[in-house]
Amino acid sequence: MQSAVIVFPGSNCDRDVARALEQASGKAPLMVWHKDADFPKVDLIVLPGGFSYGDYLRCGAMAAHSPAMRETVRRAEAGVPVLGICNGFQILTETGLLPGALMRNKSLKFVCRDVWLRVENSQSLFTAGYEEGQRIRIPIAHHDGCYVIDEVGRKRLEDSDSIAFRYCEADGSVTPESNPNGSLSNIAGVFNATKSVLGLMPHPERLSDPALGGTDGRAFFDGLVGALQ
Amino acid sequence: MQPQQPEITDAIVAEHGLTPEEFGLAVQILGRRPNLLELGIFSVMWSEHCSYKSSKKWLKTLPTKAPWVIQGPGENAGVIDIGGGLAAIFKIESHNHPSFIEPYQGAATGVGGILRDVFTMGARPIANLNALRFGDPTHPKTRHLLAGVVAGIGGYGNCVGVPTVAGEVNFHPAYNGNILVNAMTVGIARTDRIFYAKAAGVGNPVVYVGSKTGRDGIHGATMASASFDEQTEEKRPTVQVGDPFVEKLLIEACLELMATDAIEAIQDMGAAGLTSSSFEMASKGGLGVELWLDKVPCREVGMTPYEMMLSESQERMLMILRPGREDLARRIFEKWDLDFAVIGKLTDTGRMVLRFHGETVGELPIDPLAQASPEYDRPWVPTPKSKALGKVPAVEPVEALRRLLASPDLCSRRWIWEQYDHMVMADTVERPGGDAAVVRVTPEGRALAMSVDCTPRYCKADPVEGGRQVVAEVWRNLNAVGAKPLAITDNLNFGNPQRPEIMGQLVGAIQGMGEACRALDFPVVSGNVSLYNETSGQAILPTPVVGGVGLIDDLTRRAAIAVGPGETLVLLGETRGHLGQSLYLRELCGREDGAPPPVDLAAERRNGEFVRSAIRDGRVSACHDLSDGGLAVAAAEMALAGGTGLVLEPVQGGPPVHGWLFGEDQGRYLVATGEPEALLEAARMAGVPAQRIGATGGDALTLPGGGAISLAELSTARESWLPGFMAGEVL
Amino acid sequence: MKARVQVTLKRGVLDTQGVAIRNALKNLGFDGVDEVRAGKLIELDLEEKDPAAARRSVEAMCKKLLVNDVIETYSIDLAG
Amino acid sequence: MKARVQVTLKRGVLDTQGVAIRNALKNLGFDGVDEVRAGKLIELDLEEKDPAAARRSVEAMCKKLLVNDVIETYSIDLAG
Ligand SMILES: Nc1ncnc2c1ncn2[C@@H]1O[C@H](COP(=O)(O)OP(=O)(O)O)[C@@H](O)[C@H]1O
Ligand SMILES: [Mg+2]
Repeated sequence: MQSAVIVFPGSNCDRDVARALEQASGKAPLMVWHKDADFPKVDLIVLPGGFSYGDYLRCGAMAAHSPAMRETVRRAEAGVPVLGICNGFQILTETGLLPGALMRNKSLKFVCRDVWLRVENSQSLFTAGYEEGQRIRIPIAHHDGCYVIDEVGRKRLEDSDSIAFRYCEADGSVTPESNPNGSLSNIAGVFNATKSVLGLMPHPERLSDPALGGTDGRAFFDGLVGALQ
Repeated sequence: MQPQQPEITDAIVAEHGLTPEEFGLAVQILGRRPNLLELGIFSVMWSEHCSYKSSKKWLKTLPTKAPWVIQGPGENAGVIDIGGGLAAIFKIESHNHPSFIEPYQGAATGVGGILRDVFTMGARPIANLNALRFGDPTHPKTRHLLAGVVAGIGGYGNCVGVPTVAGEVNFHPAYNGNILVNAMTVGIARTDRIFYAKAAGVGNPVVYVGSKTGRDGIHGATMASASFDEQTEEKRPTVQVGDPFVEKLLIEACLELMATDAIEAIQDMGAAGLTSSSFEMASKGGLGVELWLDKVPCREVGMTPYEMMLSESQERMLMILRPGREDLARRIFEKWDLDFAVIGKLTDTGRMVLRFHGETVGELPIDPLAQASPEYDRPWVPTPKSKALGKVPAVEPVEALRRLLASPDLCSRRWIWEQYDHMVMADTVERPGGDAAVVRVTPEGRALAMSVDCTPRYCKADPVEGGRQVVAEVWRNLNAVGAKPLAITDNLNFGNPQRPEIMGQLVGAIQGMGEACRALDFPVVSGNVSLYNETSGQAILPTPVVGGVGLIDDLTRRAAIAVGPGETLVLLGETRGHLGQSLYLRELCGREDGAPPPVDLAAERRNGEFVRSAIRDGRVSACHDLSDGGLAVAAAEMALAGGTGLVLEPVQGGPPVHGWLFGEDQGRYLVATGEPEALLEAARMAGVPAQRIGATGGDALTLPGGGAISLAELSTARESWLPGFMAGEVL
Repeated sequence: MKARVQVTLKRGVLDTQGVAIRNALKNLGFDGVDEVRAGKLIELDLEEKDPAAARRSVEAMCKKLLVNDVIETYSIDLAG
Repeated sequence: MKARVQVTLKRGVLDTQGVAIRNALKNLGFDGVDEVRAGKLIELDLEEKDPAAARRSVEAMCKKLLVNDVIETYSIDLAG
């Protein structure tokens, strides 16, 4: 399984996610510079977390127009799987590959801590490592993770099972208290209609190693690699 | 088009913070009166901030050597060998005055500045720490300052993608008009790829990279050395604005260039920007420099040589390249969309020649400014010994503990560290909340432990004892996670050194720190001095902050503070029940008196080495050093971290219960173990006082002479204060 | 010529920042503030001299980059 | 009545956001943009009916909360 990680100026989780991908696939991802529009054919394109272009104007807005992203959109439309984590998720909504938008956290503060997620749909490349309804502990670290979408859009997401993860309590119940950023109906990650594109705010690559205090993120990458091989 | 030079009046000299004597020295060095540009250069180079003129004499007394020290004080940061061909490079720096004036930008640029000190030496930064001091929570400015400083540290560190893993925060009225923001960065480099600031190679190009130069922070360096007064408002326009996005690009571009052989020397442009960086590099290499100021990338039109030389615009570096490497370097910086300009060349004249559109606008000898700067042996008086501590009332233990855990200095800092990305880089093994943060540096499980500490109330009561204690507490925090303490960086925050009693605090603290460093083999490899921390004659508490780094060579052999059920609690170290200057005394009796707890450095070393070996041998399942609040607070923190209750049994003999539970005797650790006999026996052999004092289990905390309190209740007490205090602060 | 783009949130999109500002103003004793909306201001110096052409290109900039029409609307003022 | 506060950075203060937007516009092929300045827009609905009084209270809000006068300046427009 050959993956590529797009590196934008200001990306800062590119090395982290590359390590997790290599750990799972045994193969180091290509690191693709944002100005490079003709990178080799790959099985998976990953948009890492960070502050692309400083997150100025709107998180992900400028990255969405980089040459590497224009090419990524083209390939995604042709069915190549694309994963966006944190800033990568913001970039995906800015390109329109995913619906909705990510706004400033309700607390107006940056928040970095572990949260519980409920796996809402395990029938995808990206969630193959999990059971539906499973609870996983994954860290978040963002200032703009409040997911918003209009009523029509939300209905469409629900009807097409395109909600991947929801923030929840340790017991799996989805409550306002367990919502760390004010996201609409606790949405933490969404798919496109065909489930070939996933964006999520939490960082599975940050809990993929016992030494870091958890491995719930490991199954994410193992499942993904397994599904792609 | 040389800007016409005003006549240098006494008023202008005074405005540049030079005394008549210093100005006389400047005239003597030049053999003539300086023009405005040259005067500005003298003023920043000889500011306290750049010249250490009041502290030099005493800093020289600190131990700076050990077999593992690669570079001590004097470079951009200290460098130590951590084995496996790797070096840890670290330093701490203050940004106190700017943060009081503009908390967000002041703190943010403080973080940016210390990051540059570390990556300029070839290290990739792997962790940030911060030590913060604010005024009384009831002071009208405190909330706003705290909110701004924390947002600024997070806003910068989170964006550059370096985890902020540890720090400390205190509140005290002495900081009402002068907060302290000290930022520390730790980086990792290969021992054979370390870069220094020593210029070499006459004719080599002097290269400017990074952001453009604006009018930011002109005279920031002199401002950072002048105490506040009512006029501070007018100094406001000098506040610099940081761009963490550009800093991130600068880190990547510099590290990319450092992988080649292009760089001869490199230095960040910190306080006094282009002036200090160019003078220091030339001085270290015993060379001269010619700068072509019209080549400096400027953000605004019509900037004068004076402004360019004194600007403190952020995210800029100065490099000396080897011959023929310009194009290679230019390509890398242009790839990262950063400015790159050759702005001068090295000469053999030992002089700084400043040219602007072909004209010489200033010329100064380098060494006299960089090295022969004034050095003062300021008069000082020792701090009088505190009076003996009177009787201390006994408060009901559980109630006392609840109130202590809910007090500003002891309550949880979660509200702060959750605004910092403390996990980016995916190597944070021990997150904020323990004794020391632990960050992995190799896949094989070699890791660094780091902690930053100071107990200003001890230093105020007895600077020498307080100085010993600061170093000892850092050493303790590192041992407590199983790390071998290697070296420290220190940030000496004091008031006006021209007052003998303040100078006495500085001298005393340095003496105590030096003694502890020697006794513990814990040398100082870098540091920073911040003086004149006063408002209208009101000095801060003497605050010598120390940041320490230790090595864990095997991550499977470390300890954390979280306890599990079914363990025995053993207290290591001697407990006399010392309540002088304790938080118990301050928070529950409203008193700040008595002497601070004495530090027995021999016992400190013995106990610390014992704990470390016990952790290595796997005899200890959890460990916490005892500091503020004593035994009861440490036990509560361990119980809360592990979500497991514990019982502290009554002890026969020994001090009264409140002294036993809340005394702040030094050199102590509370450990949990599954094999108490073996541990006690080993302690006996090592000559370390050790006693079985309780056991873990259940979901409540039980104190001798007191009742029990549920963890839930304790947790609420500890977690509520800070969020409650900060509620409603919008940025 | 100069163009000023004012970007505000669409009606119906929750403006957390605006709400927080309003509450803060209340806490400071400023009553009588019914609603606060927080937006962005972007000022551009353009080489273009012709107002119609300038407006066209700023419109294009808004659509392509400056504004996210999922949540935002905008207005453009031109000044000589 | 309604008040609109436009908050911009003081001259000479580095506008990190403006610079980034300008570069992004360039990369998108929008040349002829000499400078971009990013600021904040704050719209307030006030109960106050008297313009002079409204302006006074908005001025006070700016000084107390809305504007960081270390690095920012502001202008106020009132609309019925
Ligand atoms: N400003 C801060 N930023 C990040 N972490 C902090 C900060 N202040 C305190 N902490 C963390 O809170 C914990 C308690 O701090 P402190 O009381 O200084 O510990 P100790 O008493 O062991 O020195 C430590 O883990 C420290 O790293
Ligand atoms: Mg400690």
